[in-house]
Amino acid sequence: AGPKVVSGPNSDPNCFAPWTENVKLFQFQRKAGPYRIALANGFIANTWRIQMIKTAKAYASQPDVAAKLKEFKVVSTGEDVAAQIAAVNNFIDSGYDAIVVNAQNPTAFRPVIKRANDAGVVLVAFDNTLDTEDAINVNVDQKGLGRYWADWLVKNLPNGGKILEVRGVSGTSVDRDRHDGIQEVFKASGKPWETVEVLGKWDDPTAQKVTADAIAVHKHFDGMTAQGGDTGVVQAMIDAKHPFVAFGGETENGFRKFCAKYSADGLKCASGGTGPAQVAVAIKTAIAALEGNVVPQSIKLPLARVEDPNLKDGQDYYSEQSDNFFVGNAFPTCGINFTAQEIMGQSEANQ
Amino acid sequence: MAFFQMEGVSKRYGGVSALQNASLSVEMGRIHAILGENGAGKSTLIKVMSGVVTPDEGRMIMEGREVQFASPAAANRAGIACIFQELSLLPDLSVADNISISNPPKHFGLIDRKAQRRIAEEALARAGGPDIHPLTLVKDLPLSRRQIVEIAKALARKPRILILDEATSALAAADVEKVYTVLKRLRSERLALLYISHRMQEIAELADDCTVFRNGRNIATYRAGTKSDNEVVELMIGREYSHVFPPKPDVGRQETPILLEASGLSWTSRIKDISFRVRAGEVVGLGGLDGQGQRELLLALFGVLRGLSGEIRIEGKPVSVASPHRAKASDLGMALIPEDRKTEGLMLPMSVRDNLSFAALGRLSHFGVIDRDVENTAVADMIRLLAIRADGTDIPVGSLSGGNQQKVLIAKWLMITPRIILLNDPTRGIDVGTKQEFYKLLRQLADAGRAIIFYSTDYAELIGCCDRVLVLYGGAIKRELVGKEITERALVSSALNIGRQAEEAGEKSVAAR
Amino acid sequence: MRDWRYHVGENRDTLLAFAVFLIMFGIYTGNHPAGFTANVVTTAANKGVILALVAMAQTAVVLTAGIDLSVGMIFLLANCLASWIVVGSPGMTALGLLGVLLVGLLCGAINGLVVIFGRLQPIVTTIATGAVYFGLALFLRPVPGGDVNSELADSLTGQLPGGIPASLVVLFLIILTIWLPFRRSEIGRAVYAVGSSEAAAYMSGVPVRKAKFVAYCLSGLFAAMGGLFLTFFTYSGEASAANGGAYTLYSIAAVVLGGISLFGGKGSVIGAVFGALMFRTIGDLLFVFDLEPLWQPLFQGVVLLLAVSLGSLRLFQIRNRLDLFG
Amino acid sequence: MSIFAKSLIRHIDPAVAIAFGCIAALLLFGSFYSTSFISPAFLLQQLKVASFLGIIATGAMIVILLGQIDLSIPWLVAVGGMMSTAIVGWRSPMGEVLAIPFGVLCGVAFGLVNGFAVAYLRIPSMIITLAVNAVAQGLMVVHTGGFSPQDASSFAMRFLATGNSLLGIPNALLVWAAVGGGATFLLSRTVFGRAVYGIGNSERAVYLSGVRSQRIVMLAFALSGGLSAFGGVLLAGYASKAAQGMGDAYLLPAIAAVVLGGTSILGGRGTYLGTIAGVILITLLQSILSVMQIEEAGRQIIYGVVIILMLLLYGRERRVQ
Ligand SMILES: Nc1ncnc2c1ncn2[C@@H]1O[C@H](COP(=O)(O)OP(=O)(O)OP(=O)(O)O)[C@@H](O)[C@H]1O
Ligand SMILES: Nc1ncnc2c1ncn2[C@@H]1O[C@H](COP(=O)(O)OP(=O)(O)OP(=O)(O)O)[C@@H](O)[C@H]1O
Ligand SMILES: [Mg+2]
Ligand SMILES: [Mg+2]
Repeated sequence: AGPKVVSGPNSDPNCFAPWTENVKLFQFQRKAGPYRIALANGFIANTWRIQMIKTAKAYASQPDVAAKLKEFKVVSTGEDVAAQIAAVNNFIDSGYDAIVVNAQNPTAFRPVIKRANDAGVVLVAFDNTLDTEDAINVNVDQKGLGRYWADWLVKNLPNGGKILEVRGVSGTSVDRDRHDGIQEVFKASGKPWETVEVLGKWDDPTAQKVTADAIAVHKHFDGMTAQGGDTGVVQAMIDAKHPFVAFGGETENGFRKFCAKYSADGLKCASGGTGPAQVAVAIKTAIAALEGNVVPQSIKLPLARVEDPNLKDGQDYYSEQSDNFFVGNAFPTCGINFTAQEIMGQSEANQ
Repeated sequence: MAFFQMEGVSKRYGGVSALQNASLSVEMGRIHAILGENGAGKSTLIKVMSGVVTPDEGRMIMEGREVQFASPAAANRAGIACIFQELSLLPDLSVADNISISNPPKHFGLIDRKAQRRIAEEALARAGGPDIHPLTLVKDLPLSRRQIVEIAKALARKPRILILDEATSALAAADVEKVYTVLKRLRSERLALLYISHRMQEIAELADDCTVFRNGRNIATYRAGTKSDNEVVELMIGREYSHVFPPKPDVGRQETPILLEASGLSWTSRIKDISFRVRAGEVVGLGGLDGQGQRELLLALFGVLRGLSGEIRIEGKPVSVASPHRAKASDLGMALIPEDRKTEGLMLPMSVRDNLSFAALGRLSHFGVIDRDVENTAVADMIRLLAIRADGTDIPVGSLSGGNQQKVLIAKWLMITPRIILLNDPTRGIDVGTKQEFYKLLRQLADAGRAIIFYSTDYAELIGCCDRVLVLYGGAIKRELVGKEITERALVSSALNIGRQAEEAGEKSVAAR
Repeated sequence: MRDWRYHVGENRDTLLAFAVFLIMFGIYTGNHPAGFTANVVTTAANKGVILALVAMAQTAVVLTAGIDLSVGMIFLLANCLASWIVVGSPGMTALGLLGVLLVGLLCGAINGLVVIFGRLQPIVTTIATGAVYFGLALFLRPVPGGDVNSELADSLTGQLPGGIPASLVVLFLIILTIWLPFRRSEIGRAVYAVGSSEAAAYMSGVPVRKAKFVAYCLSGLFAAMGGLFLTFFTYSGEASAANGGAYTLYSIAAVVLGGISLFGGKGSVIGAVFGALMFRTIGDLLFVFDLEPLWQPLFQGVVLLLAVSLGSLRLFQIRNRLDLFG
Repeated sequence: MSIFAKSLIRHIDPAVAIAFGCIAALLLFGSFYSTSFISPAFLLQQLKVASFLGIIATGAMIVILLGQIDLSIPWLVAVGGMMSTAIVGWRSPMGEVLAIPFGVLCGVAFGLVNGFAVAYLRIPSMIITLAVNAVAQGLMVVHTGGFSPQDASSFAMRFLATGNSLLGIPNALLVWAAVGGGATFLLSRTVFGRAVYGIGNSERAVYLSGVRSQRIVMLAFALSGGLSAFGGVLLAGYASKAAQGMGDAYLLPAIAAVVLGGTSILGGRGTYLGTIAGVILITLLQSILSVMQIEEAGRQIIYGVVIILMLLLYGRERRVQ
């Protein structure tokens, strides 16, 4: 069956902001609740994903959401995209009403999307979204994020300069999009920019090591940008006694702690990204679609961002907390107001 | 013109000359024995012949044409099949697969299993092992059966020259007889046979021609029977030779204390209610056909077997030997020279020194740290004591000749100064010269108050060395032979469990003749 | 006639893997909300077949007593290449298929040549060649994408009349036409011989090098088939190092679960298939048991740990401690 | 030539000598790209980073000498890092003191499981360590999700991993030197070391020599687990925090480094000096490639090809026969 493409109106334009004006609006066959919703996650073993899953569970157990759900099931299948596709297939065959995915591979779900639409199952992708117009994507503007970082560097280095760009995992679309965004802005600025690219794999120790190597070889950079593992990048700067420079980076708490601490010494940061709470937006979208509400096919998430000198302890970062979690876990326009602290702070003891 | 000839063949391994300008000529329809000390170069010679080793110089002529073999497969095609000293069977494959491993019968390009099985059955029958099922995996067969398979495998290649490098060393007397029959038949089928063995009586029984090797050279070639055993041995070792076995002390040492006492030892179905005592200074032999529980008995004493029932007492104190580690502890003081030195005794790639000191490291170290001076001294002592021929202590033990490896294995255990020595067929593949030294050593150890249990597949050894022999049959002691009672006839008949009457009857009939 | 006992003995580990798989799959489908339906079986078959092919690739090398840590990367390379060339008209698609298989074969051949003529240890050789193959895959697919002939893909991952998963039938045909003849050929036996004891095989005149070479080629070929199936399943190519690494490790697990000795010479590709299916079913059990999401990886780890420990039950039978040391 | 030099030459494995030659060649090659590659700052930075791999590879080497392999390195590294940081905040200052030993002990515990299964249950190491790796991962995921753990490293961890001592020598390098010295001593001078080599050649022979081979195997795996975890502890100090994926990048490089250093993957043969060379080689190669501005695809290809070429140069097995 699949959704009907309708002309509108968008049921909640504040939360479900369409990616562009031309994005199709979907209306699914309205189903009676409560619903069975599944989250098909892939990789699990990092803080972002763990935080995401905990957020999903927390969101699903909020009273107003829980009232609409008969079942909320989470399965993590690991790195292997085939296993994830099989999991989605299984959810479809088991009669789930909606499936939320964080896809291991954006292009691999074509057959599954078709099956889901045929079965009238709502499929919502987030974080690593799907290259499709037939399922709902809750998008982070990855390219826009790259632009945001580069804009910050352009603003701080009006005459151009030598930039260290710490990239993510090669072979992924997220890495490519962010990189393209950065380079586009540099090119457009008309200033002389030299970028040195290294591969930090979104991982602190790796990013730290490659940054240290780059500093040892190139001696000096005028600015830096990193897609992840930013805390490690700053740490490498500190270790090498590299002067603090302008930095465009992600939203790790550790990174923001550094930014706040060394702001006066020249570590001028722009920190942006979207936290794991986007899963909640995805679930919310799925429920809205099941209720027969009109939702855009491609939803744009606002970036959680903050720039120097506006970082505030207890709001933009938590000086007493772990470095590892991602701040920016709230989407007020969607009525999703978790703080990362709430999510990661739920220890067995205080639950 | 001989059927096959080698001339001026030399082969060096690093600094060691395994063969120096050696030559050999082989005739069809004859069994040609090759004799020589350990390390004389016999195995190297036949490895050259069968394409395993390329010689540094020299040439080979077969039926008047010069030949060269790049691989064992090439030698095979030319009609040379070899049974190596180190078995060349594939343990995970079936007997039938092994027998036709290099040129299986085919059927539409695939192996024809039916035909292969037929070939295997035929070859096994010819090799004296018709009872071996062709589908058994080789690793499930005992060593002596594997040896038969090895012979069958060589025969299935329809060779014109068949080489046996100590092919009988693992076989018990009964099996050896079967092999003799096979070899004699092959001779009558006009095969050329090369036969390497350290057992003089085998050579006397089989050989038509003999060639003696010493230090990589062929020293002498003669018709079998034209030289006395002593002359042959002197040729081999290059010095005078007399008295293989040292004299046994007079009986009547019942005074010495009982060191080891076993009562009612049983284990699965392999050992049945075995009881015996060994006094200090005694050499007790284990006899019987191969595979009657002798090996298991030694392993049981040494703490290797699980679920052993019965009691072991040492110096009258009941002990429980849970592991070899416990067995070698100084209050028990046991040592076991295992059967297969390549996998159970030595770590071939490791140095002579590391191997020699391995079992005794506990006492060459303080708090787990090896005292290298003490170690070196101890190693040097042992090398001297057993006259081990090695080019330094740093070379891998695997590069020594078989006999010298065996000496290292024995020395390794002497280093812990054991009180009870268990020997599992220790002279396998050792040359006569070394054997003689070994027998002497054995007696010295006994005289020094050790208790020795000695399993051998060679009856002559049991007769020459032991004060007493326990003959095992089906896992139980069938008979105990003491002193003068230890004769070949007694050993054989009790091994076959024919019983005393038969033996006596036999003796009478001999007397009657 | 006691022959059947030997035949059963020879295939005991394969049969055991089959039995354990059946039990696990029974538990899975028994608890599946949709039950034992054609769709559920097809889904399981599709993802099972992908791993089964990679496990078969691993088996070919393991039988020679080697190990191939590049199978996952050959698999990725085949996937990325297929997402370029297995498209278009039936003729083009066929050529593309052939091309992918040839590239797989070539990768395997390179592994084999380096191991044989370079006399290098397989494990590091394949770590290094794996990096090269991954580089090539990344070169082909810097980001995920591409396409595949969807008719072919749909028919190979779909169902035949009667609800039989097409992928299983293809796997069966591959075993029937490649593995069984190979197993019964002289060179196939040589592979077992080399794995059983390389020195003895050489002494017996077995073509050791040829056997190893063929084993590595076969491995590359099977890995490429796995890559093709991944492409059929995902309609795209992706050079994900994590995925390649995961498949390599899974393939080792599958091989062991399938009763193949890592010391070589013993086991069968068919065992590896059941090992792979069993490994996949361990993952599937998550689906039917309601586990806390964050406990799922632990659950999988523990089940794997238990599964691989099962083999040590045979220790209770060992009476002679020397048998412990194989 | 002095007697010392002569005996040194006799004892140095040619493979190890060529490995060090390759290091020189690599640096020379790097210096064409940028002279910074031979600057003391870069070299010290490399040695510092190499120390983490070096410590992890030490454990891997001991296990490889047994003829086994430890595939649980990735998550045992993570266990070391995460467990040590988790305890830092516990009842301070107790946690600060316990952090390093606790992290290492957790690694030892997992190593003991590996070792017990390999030695006593006779499960092939290749598979049991894979399973233990999966279990360790599972536990760490539960740990992160369930206990909201502290993950900042302690002062001591940071000091060991990033501090410098006299003459500007990184502390991490000194730690590696200590671990390496210990390993060299253990392998060449102790009963344990002899037994490790012995087991790598023939465990049967070792057992029949009255050495408790199974205990040695178990201890070796425990050691490897402990060293992996210690590597994780230092990495956590280096990055000043622990993270789940921190060990992923260490498994294959550790194995490659050990083998590049001339240790036989079949066990029983190899020297620690070789492992040092292998670790430095891998680290340098990775760093030089990382800083060169080429596509990742190209880097991977060069990385693989260079390793093969180096192995061909000296890592070849002796011919059969
Ligand atoms: N692969 C090798 N590497 C180094 N030296 C070797 C090798 N093979 C044999 N040798 C040496 O060559 C010499 C001859 O050995 P060979 O094995 O031919 O002796 P053999 O006469 O067969 O002795 P045995 O009766 O003990 O079997 C010995 O000194 C041995 O140490
Ligand atoms: N100098 C010595 N003289 C006599 N017996 C000794 C001597 N040193 C040790 N032993 C004994 O030899 C036996 C074997 O101990 P050894 O030290 O070789 O074992 P090990 O494998 O090192 O075990 P451990 O871990 O207990 O040290 C021990 O029971 C010990 O009592
Ligand atoms: Mg010989
Ligand atoms: Mg001791």
